[in-house]
Parts: sequence; C-alpha cells; structure tokens
Amino acid sequence: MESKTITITIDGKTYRTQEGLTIMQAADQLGFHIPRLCYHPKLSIEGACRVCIVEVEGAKSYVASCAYPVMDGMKIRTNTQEIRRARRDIVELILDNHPQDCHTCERDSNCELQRLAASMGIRKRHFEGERKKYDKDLTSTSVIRDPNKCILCGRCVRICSEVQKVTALGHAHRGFQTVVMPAYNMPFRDSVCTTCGQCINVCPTAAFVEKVYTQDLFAKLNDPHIVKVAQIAPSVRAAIGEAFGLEPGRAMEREVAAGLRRLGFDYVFDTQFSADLTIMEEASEFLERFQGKGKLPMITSCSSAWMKCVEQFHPDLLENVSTCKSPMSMMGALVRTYFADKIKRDPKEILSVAVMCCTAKKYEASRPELMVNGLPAVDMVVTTREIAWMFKSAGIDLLHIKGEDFDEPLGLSSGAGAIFGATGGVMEAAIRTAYELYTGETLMDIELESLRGLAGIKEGKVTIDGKEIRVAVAHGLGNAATVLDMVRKDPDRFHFVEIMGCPGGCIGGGGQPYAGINSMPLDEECLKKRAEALYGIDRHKTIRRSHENPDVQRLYKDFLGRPLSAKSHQLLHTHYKAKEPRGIIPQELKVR
Amino acid sequence: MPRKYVITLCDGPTCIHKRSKELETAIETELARHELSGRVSINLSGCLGMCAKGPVMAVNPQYTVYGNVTADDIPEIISSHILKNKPVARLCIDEDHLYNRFFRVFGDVNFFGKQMRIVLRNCGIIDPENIDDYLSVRGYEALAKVLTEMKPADVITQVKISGLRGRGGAGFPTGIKWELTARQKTDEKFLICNADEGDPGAFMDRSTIEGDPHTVLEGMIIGAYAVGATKGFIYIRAEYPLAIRRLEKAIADARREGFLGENILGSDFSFDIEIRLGAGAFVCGEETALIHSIEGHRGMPRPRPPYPSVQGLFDKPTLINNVETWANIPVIILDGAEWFSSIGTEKSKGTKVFALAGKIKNTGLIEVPMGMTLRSIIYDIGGGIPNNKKFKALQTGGPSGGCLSEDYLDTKIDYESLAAAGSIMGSGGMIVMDEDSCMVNIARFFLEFTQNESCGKCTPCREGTKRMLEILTRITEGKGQEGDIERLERLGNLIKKASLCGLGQSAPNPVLSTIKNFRSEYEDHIKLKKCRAGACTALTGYEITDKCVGCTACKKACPVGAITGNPKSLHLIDQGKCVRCGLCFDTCKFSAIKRS
Amino acid sequence: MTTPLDTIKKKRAEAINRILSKGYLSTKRVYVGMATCEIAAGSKDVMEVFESAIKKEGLTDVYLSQKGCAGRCNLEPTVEVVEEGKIPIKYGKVTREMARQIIDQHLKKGEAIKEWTIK
Amino acid sequence: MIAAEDKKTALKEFMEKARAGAHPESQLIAILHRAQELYGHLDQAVMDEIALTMNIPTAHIWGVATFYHYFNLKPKGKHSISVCLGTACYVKGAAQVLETVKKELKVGIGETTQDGMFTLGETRCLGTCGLAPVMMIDDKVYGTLTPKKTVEILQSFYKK
Repeated sequence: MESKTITITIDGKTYRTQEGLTIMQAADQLGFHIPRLCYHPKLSIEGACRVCIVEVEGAKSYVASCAYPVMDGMKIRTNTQEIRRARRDIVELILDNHPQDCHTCERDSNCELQRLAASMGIRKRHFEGERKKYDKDLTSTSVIRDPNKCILCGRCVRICSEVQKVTALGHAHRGFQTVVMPAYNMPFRDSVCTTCGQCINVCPTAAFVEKVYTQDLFAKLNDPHIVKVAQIAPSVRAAIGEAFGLEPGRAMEREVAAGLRRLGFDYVFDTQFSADLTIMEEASEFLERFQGKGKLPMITSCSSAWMKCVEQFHPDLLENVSTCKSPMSMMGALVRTYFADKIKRDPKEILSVAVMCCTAKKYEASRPELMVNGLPAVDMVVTTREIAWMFKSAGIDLLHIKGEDFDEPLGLSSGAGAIFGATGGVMEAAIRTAYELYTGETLMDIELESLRGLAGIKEGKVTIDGKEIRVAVAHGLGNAATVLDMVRKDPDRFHFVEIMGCPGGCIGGGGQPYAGINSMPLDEECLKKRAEALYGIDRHKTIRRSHENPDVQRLYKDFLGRPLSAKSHQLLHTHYKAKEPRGIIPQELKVR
Repeated sequence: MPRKYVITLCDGPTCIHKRSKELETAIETELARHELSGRVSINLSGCLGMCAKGPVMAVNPQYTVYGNVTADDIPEIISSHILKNKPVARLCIDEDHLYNRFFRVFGDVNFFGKQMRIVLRNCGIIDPENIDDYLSVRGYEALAKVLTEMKPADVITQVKISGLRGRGGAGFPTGIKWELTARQKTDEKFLICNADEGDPGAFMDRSTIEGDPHTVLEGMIIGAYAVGATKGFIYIRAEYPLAIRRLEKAIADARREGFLGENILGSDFSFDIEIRLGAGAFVCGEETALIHSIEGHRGMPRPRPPYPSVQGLFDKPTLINNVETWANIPVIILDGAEWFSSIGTEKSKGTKVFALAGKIKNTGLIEVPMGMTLRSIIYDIGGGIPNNKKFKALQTGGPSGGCLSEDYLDTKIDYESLAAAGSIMGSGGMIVMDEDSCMVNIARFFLEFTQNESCGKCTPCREGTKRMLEILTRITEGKGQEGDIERLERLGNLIKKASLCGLGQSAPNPVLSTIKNFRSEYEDHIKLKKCRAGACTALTGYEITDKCVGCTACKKACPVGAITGNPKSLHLIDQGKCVRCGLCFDTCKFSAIKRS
Repeated sequence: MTTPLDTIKKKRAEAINRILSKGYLSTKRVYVGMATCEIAAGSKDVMEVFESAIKKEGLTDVYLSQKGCAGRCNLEPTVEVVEEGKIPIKYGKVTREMARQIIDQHLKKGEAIKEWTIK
Repeated sequence: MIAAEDKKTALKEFMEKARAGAHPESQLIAILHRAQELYGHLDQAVMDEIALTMNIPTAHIWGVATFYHYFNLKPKGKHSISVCLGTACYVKGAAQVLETVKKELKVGIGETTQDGMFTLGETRCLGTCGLAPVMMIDDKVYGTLTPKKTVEILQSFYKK
C-alpha cells in the first residue's frame, strides 16, 4: 500500500513525512533522536517506559512517540523544558528503584540506562525510597537473572516469546512488585529456557548476564601443571572487534589467536576445523538418510540452544535431528583423545576451553552425554564478551597485536567452516561437501545466495545427480518452530533443514559484544556486516570445501578411519531424549 | 372477561386535600356497576410525589399513572382501561414514560422525591430473576421497536441526539463511540459491557445488575444491532457472585424468549452474550486492559491508538460501554432522545447514579438528574451530616477523583463542572467527609489503593505512585519533610501527564486536589506534626480532662486496657499502652476526653 | 407479518397474566430486598422466616417476592408490605425476630408496626 | 468432598469445552477460576495441566495467576476473612479493624494462620456501607466493628 505524504511540525519547523509512521520513526528519519528505553525495532511496541514521551498539541497528556502515529498537521514538541524535565523525572524514578552499584556492575560503561541517565543530566535525586530486593538466580549454566537490576522494559520477555517463541520468561505479579521471571519463579535451570542468551543481548541493564568464568579461567591459566587449550568459534572473530570500538564486520581471527596465546594458552585451535569435520560427518549422515537409512528431513544439530529446545519443545522430531555433535564438542572430544595422544599427556591434564559467541554452549558443555572417557569435552566456555574483557584486563591490545596462525593439528580450516557462523552457512557448507561425496564431482558454483541473508526462513533446492534435494534454513527458535510445523504438515517437503537458535545464526549469539552507543542490539545492519566478515574469510581461502581440508583428511586417515565409522560414532555423535518441563508454543499468543 | 388490576390511589396530604377520597367512592361505585367488585383491588399509597398533578392514581401492575383525576373521569378509566385494557391517554402523566415510576411505587418521598430514576427505574420494584416482571414494565419493547421501525443508523442518530455520555467516568459521547464502531467494515465486531466496577465504595453497577439485569442486556442488544456486532461480552467482577448468577439467568431467559441468539424476535438480526469474569484487578476497568483480560492475558493496558472501536477484542472493532450507559439505552429509545436530552445541563444529559456514603445520614444508592447541586444531594437526599458534625469535604470519582471543599458545594453535577472544580464525575462514588476526616489520610488511602492496583507496566505509575505513597505515609506519621508538598505536586503532575493509561493519569487526583483545597492540613502535618482531625494515629493523643465524671464508659470501651480509674473518680489514660484508636473519645458522653 | 413489536406486546400480555396467576392480587404482598448488600445485611434470614411462615402457617393470602436494592443502604435489609386498601409499609433494618413479629402482628392481625417503618 | 479424580475430570471437561469454542486461549481466566473452585488454590501441577491441555506456556499462566489478586497460589485456611477497605469503611475505621485482625491472628494480608484456621484478605467494598466498618468471614458479614468486637468475633470461632 502506498503511504501518503503528510506534513508535521517538530519543534516549530515543518517537515514532510509518511503517513503510517510513528512519531519516533518519523523523527528518526528527520534526525531527531528521541530518547527511548523499552522500544526495540524488532519487537512489539510496549509503550511502557515512557522515556520517549513528546508533547503533541491538543493532547491532554504526553504521548509515547514509539506508539503514536503521525497525523497530518500534527504539532510535536520534543525538547521543551517541560518534556525534558518529565523525561528526566521518569528516568530518575527508574534509577530510584535500581541498585546504585554502577562501578561494580558488569555492564558499567556498556549500559543503556546509564547512558540515558547521563544524557538526561540527572545530578540530584529527589524521590529516593524503598528499593526492590530479590535474590539473584544463579542456577542456570548460562544465564544469570538479577531482578534487582531489572527496569521492567519487557524486552527480554518479548524476545523470548515473540522472536524465540520459547516463553521462558514472563511478567509476574503486578505493580511495584512486578518481576520478570520463569514460570512459578522456578530456578532458571529447571525452566524451559534454552539458554540462548537473547535476553542478555536485548537487556538494557545487567538484569540478564552470562554466567562468567573469567576469574576461574585466569586462575587456571596460571597453573603450570596443565596444558591449556583454546578453541574459538567462527563468529567470535567476526564480532570481537566491536568490543574494541571497531565498526562491525572486521574479521580478527589471527589477532584473536595471538591474543589467546598471550593470555597463556598453550595451544589455540580453531572451531572451524571441527566445523569441517562436522560437515564430513553430517553430510555423510545426510546421504545415508537420503538413501533410505534414517528419517528425513534431517535437521542440523550444532546449535546448543536448539538442542535443548528440540528436546523440550519438539520431542516428536528427535529422530530427525542429526546425531552429530556440535563443532565445539567434536573439537573437545578430539582434544581429549587424538590431541592428547599426540602430545602424550593425560587427558585429565588438559584444560579444554571454548571461546564462543554463545551462552548456550556453556550449557552444552555441561551435558553429561557429551563427556569423553569420563571427562567433559570442554571444561569451560567463555563468550566473546568475556574473552574481550579478559584481553582488556590483561592489557592485550587486539587492535595493534600481530596476528598469528592457529595451532596444528586442529587449526586449519576451509572457508566452509568459517561460514558456519552465519545463518544458512552450515547448509551451504554441507551441500558443497555432500555434492562431491555423492557425485564424485566438485560443485563449482559454491556460493548459494538463496541460503544467505537474514530472511527468517529460506528455502532452496539443489540437484545432485539428477535428484532434487529440497532444503530449508531457519534462524531464531521462533522461525524454527514455523519450519518444523511445515515439516509436521508435510514430512516430504524438505530433505535437509538447518536450524540455528539465534537470530542471524551464531553471529547473533547470546555471547556477542553489546550494542554500541548508536546501535540497537540485534541490529540487522550489524548482523549483516558480521556475516559479511565470515563470507569474506571464505572468499579469501583457497580451500573452500570441508572435505578438502588436509588436516581433516589426515585425521580420518590416522585416527577416525572414515566418516560414520565406529570411532566417529563414539567420539563425534550423540543422542537426544525428550526432557521436562515440556515447552509450549502457543498458536497465536500475543504478549501483553 | 376483564383482567384483574390493582388501582393505587395516592394518599398523600395534597391528594387527600384534592379529594382523592371522593375518587375512591367513585371507583367503588363504578366497579360495582360493572360487577367488578373483588376483581380489582384498591390500594392506597404514600405520597407519590406528584402533588402538582394531584389527585393522582395508578393502575398496576402496569404502573400507568393518571393525574388531575376527577370523579367524572372514573367511568372512562374503568370502562376503557380496566375493561378494554386501553389506558386513557389524556390523563396519563408523562405519557407513560419508563423513567421515574420509582417513588410512585416505593413512596419514601424524602429520599426518592428529588431523585430521577432512569437507570434504576426498576431496581427495588421488580423481581430481577423473573423475566415476566421485566416484560410487564415494557421490557424489551425498546428492542422490538428498534427492530421493527429503525435502521441501525437511526438508532445511532437517536443516541447522538440524546446527548448520552459514557457513565464509566470519562464521559465520551456514546453516540460518537457507536458511530466509530459502526463505520468499521469487518466480518466480525464485538461489544463489551464493562461491569468491572472497582472503585472502593461504589456499587452502582452491581445494584443495577442485581436489581434489573435485563435492562443491561436490552441496551446491549440494541447497541449490537446499531453497530453490527455479532457477539457481546459482559466483563464482571468475580466478587459479585449474585450479580453473575442473575445475569446468567437473565441471559438464559432472554435466549429462551428469543431476545438473544439467532434471528432475534423473528428478525434477521442475531446476537449473543457471554459472561467473562474478572479476577480482582482494578486496572481492568480501563478498556484496553479489560480487552486483554477477556483475551486471557494479564490486564495490562496498551497505548492508544488504535482505539478499541477500530481494533479491540481479538483485534476486531469493539464497542465498550459500562453498565450504567447500557441501562440508559432502552429508555432513550422508548421515551425519546429529545426528551432525554431535555434532562440535565447543556453538555451533560440525563441522570447519574451515585453511591452515597461516608459521614452522611442517608447512605445509599441514588440517581439524580445532571445539574443538581452537590449541596442538594448531600442535604436534601442525603439528609446532611450526622451527629451535628461539620461538613468538610466531598470526594467524587473514587481513587481517580478529587476532594472538594465546602466552597464547591454549589457545583452542579455534570462532567465539565466537576472537572473545573478539580474532581471528576467518575463512575459514581460519592463520599462525604466531616471534620473528623483527615484529608492527608484520605489522600493516602486512595493512593494506597491505586498504588496497589497499578499494573506495573509504565514507569510513572509503577514507580511514581510508590514514591508518592511513601511521602504521604511519612507525612501522616509525623515524619514529613520540608519540600514534601512540592515533591508530591511534581510527581503528581508527572504521573498525570506521562502515564500510559487512565489509572495512572488519574491516580494523583486525590492528592493534588487535597493539596489544592486543604493545603494547610498538609502544612500542619509537616510543620506542626499535628493532625487536627485526629485520624492520623501517630499524630494524635488522648487525655482525660477534669470534666470526667467517672462513668467508666471509656474504660470499658478501651480495647487495650489503657484507661484506669475508679467509678465516680477521674480516669487516666496510660499513654504507653494507648493505641490511639479514639474509641474512648467517641464513647465519652461528657466531652471529657481531649484529643491533641 | 408479525413484527417484533407485535411479538413483544403478546409476550408482555402473557407475562402479566403469569404474574397475576402467581397471586399478585393477594390481599397482602411482601417484598424482601435481595441484593448483595441486603443479603449481607441479613435479608436471606428474613426471607427464610417469611417463606417458612407462609408455607407452614398457611398464609395463603400473602404474595411473597424478592426485589433488587432500592438504594437505602443504611436501612437494609428492607421489607415492604403492600396491603389492600392501605398505604404500603416499608420496614428497615429488619432482623429475623422483627420478621417474625411482622408476620404475627402485621400480616396476621393487620397491625403495622409503626416504630420500625421507614418514614 | 469431591474425589481427586473427579476434580481432574471436571477441570478437563471444562477445558475441553473451552477448546471447542472460538479463541480457546481467551478462556484462561475462566479456567483458572474453575480450577480454584475445585482445588481451593492454584498449584504448579494444576497450572502445568492447564498449560498442556490449552497449549499455553506456563510462564504466561503464571503471569496471569499472579496478576489477579483473586487467585490463591497457596492453600487457604478453614475460614476466609475479608476486611472491607472500601471508602465508607475506611472513613469509619476499617484500618483499625484490619490491624486488630493482623495482630490477633499474627498474619499479614493474603496469609494463612499457622493453625490453618483463617486466611486474611482485604476487599474493596461489600456494598454494606450502612454497616461500616465491616468484615466478612466466609459468607457472613459482621458490621459496625470495633477492635474489641473484632477480637471477640475471631475468638468465637475457636470456641465452636
């Protein structure tokens, strides 16, 4: 529908704008940045914080610009003494019920509330009184919930139900006693939370943060008796620059490798290597299923949040999920076996650390069935944010450090391993390999544009040896639910489905750097640039197909035998089972 | 075979003076002539309050009232009305209007005489659980008329002409609201009756539903026809079990009689009503919160626009009116929109129901024409302040309203005048306060209520009302600080203008209006640490003066045994034990207890 | 064709007949207020006393009905007695005991109890 | 006393009816009312059951159950006390009545006494303003209360 051009007045000057926009959208386009807090462009309009109020001539009260539509002839004032004071008082009311521990807070200097308070010029407190006092929930492996820091903007509730369709969180109680919590105020650990960490990403304060292992890690890195091994996920390198003030989109893999060594790691491996390995196993598994041995469509299994999600929300489809472990856990398994053998050390003496873009990987590391010979495949998972902080804390200047290569024998990767981090990447990588494994011919046109980009659900087709393979890609657990409903409705519609738990794939993971001063969390432009960084890595590699990775080939030759061998099954594959509490995805539940 | 009737003769002094005794004789003679003695009974009633038109008589159970009746009229009344069931139009008072037959039946002119019962016309007269009773008083005739003679647009025009405005408090013109909903073109439209009456101390809607549930249903069905709604909901507090039961029965009876369901009264119009229960949340009186509650959500309001008339329940156009608004509709249709608009003031038409309570002799439910003064309500209908106390303030609009001082007693009841005075019409709570009521304490009471009922969604209401309550509490406890009044004003004005919904936007009213009208009381509390009304216990103490005769009444009344003393000798209060409940003060017949 | 108006007129006539057939024209009619407020103030007890008296003591000439709240809160529960040829009497703040006495004295002997009436 | 199985069936039937109509999820509050009617309060097991049958996330049900004050999340005492805090009662001393009850029974609003005898609640208006201040214990209204009278009434329950 074509929208009409209308005329509005903002702060005394007349502008043309489009009908159908909200005041905030129109103002944004015209260069007026109205302060805001609960608003998030990806989520429904809440209109709750009232920070974005403006004066509209003729209205008896202030209007929330995020919700109010522009109308022809409307006279808007965004910056009068009165409205500034009202906004100031509102932000102060929020602060009055907020801990005053900015200096010891994890989000110090990275906090939207703090920035807002600063821009309001709050210098004196007028209304201090009783403050909320709740216990922190430390039970989750991944996410810490601190209701004291919560300002009830509801972004976490909205992303959890609207984008992820998990609805682990809700507003409970009411009025001054309102708290965002899981059902029955149960420990986070026991809830349907998939540990994806998107609540952390959208939280303007520190009401949600990841469970932090930095101090433990520092301590362990100082232990001379153990071998310290790190692996880093593709998406970490695509985003960590942002934590150092760089524009999104700069790939920093060699810098990170160098930085990790300076932190004290003895070996720095690349999760992209095990991504290549995953592709070998997964593509082989798919071809087996495709040839009649197993259920189709096959659904990918590398996203940990998705793993927990499928067990709680979609137990009817467990058989469709690939038995492949995630690249992180494959790497962990190899570190404890193949690599330990190589360096002739007791696997117990190896500290296996994963640097991930993801909070759910912390949960994955705790899954008992992923243990290798009684040891966890990964001892500790730290997020991009944690490692960036560690670098800074240790005085490692990632911007000026000289890049280094990853270590052998688990450090070399193909371009296919790199694009794992972006939605559609696993599928693209798998097709590159599956094609050749099936036909014996090399797929030449390897950049599958139809599987790239941020569309919620992407569908594609490839023809392998005259047979059509129909694939689908979904990112974010909400889109996943939609694709799975398609699968339930028509089991033959797809052969292969990629699901990533987070919006954008791993690049939008729950452990990535916080949004900056001028960007919102989950900003699409930012996600696109991170994805582009990964596709750039792929483009610049000479090896772009997983099966061409010589170190992977050597691994099979020396250790595993062949894909899907007994050894592979023992080390690289896993199983799933339905878990309680059951997750529920409502048909059409609006968040109120 | 003639049917049976009751003839009621007004036996008030004026009618007697105007020879109604003669009428009685004439009636008896005439009945005897038609051999009807015993088939028609004759009753006398107290003053029917229509003295100017006396002598007055009524023919029941239809409540047809004849005025200026002479003995010569009797044969015609008997032969036409009693024998042929044709009322004698030229003698009928008010052309048999629906409204106001109330005190003609009930008497009690002191209390009811100045009232005008439109909404409550049947409350206390008919058996609410018997649809026959409602039918006998022209029930569902308005609906039949609408379906027979009027197009939907005509109905809306009539409602617009009547000048009826929303009785839930905000006073939005009902006809315009209907028109907005009617204009939407969708497959489905909904209609809601807001019966989530939540003001503490208000029970207008409950009484209306309990006393005359069909009136509300009839109003809704007419509204549904006018706007094209297919399904209606009554959202009612779960705390009203009897009202719910009566509504359920009324809906079932109406369905059975063909007033609800498919093809109502043989027309091609279909509509049905479902009851949905609230669960104890005042904020659900706000229309978007109410919609969310019906949808099965937390009762949190959302920003408007879109307005419910465009996008409401289940995202469909939805017309919401409250109980009292709906109950006016049948009367407007039958008695006429022009007539309705002749009642009241220029901008506020018709009547308003109030729950009159507090320090007043006649507490109760009243309905008065718009334009009546507050003074008239308090002193004429309410009978004034009991125990020879002095009037201090009138609170209207409940927790959303304000407190008016004596200076405003000549304010007329209408939306604009009450707003100008610093209060609101509200849904109908009206509480009278005397010199023993502390205005700071009352403001605190209302704010505590709204703070407790805040849904918690928007910052100003959630956080701001809490801070205001803290400040008010410390003032009433004698810990008020310099600048507290200004803080209250600053917060109050912020909450009023920045809150998301009506609850927040009106929550500060009781505080702001008491600051405006009774500022010195606040100053006394803060600066002098004194509560002159003696309501703030922390600021009150009691002492026994030498007026004490030793009657021991106070000693017996004291709940904590703080008073000692022998009979016929001076008593003493142990200040350490005293909880300052004030019972001794109220009990003492000798004014021997001093409050400070 | 029957219009809705025709239908409603017929229904009303039938309704009135039903009311009359239930004894509306009994020489004495008793109305007990039965809204939540009245019930809270004790009108159920009062109603019970009248019901059982009518049943057990054969007061065939009494028509008993409930009604909604008239609005006189401070006088509830209210009972109205309408008697042929007399001014209706309204009693306020009626208790079980008072109801008993109203039956004995007013309904049976026709003597209204003046001191309890609402003036 | 209804057997546990019958309660379950009754609730199930109620939900099935809700599911058959339009917008079944909108019946959540009605279902919670029914569940409370059957069980006296809403516990996790009942809410889980509702969640599964109605396909509504538990976090949402929990949000609704905690939003509305009519719903009890804990078992109630043998007798329910509602002290009216409507305006008329307040003006006539309801606050003292409430304080007295709290002190006498050593409970706060929404709490149940240790012996399981009483659950204390407050209510907004019982519509018996003429009897103010009032409290309701179960279905009976006690009017024109004083602190002393209040204590006597409470004690009378223990003598029964």
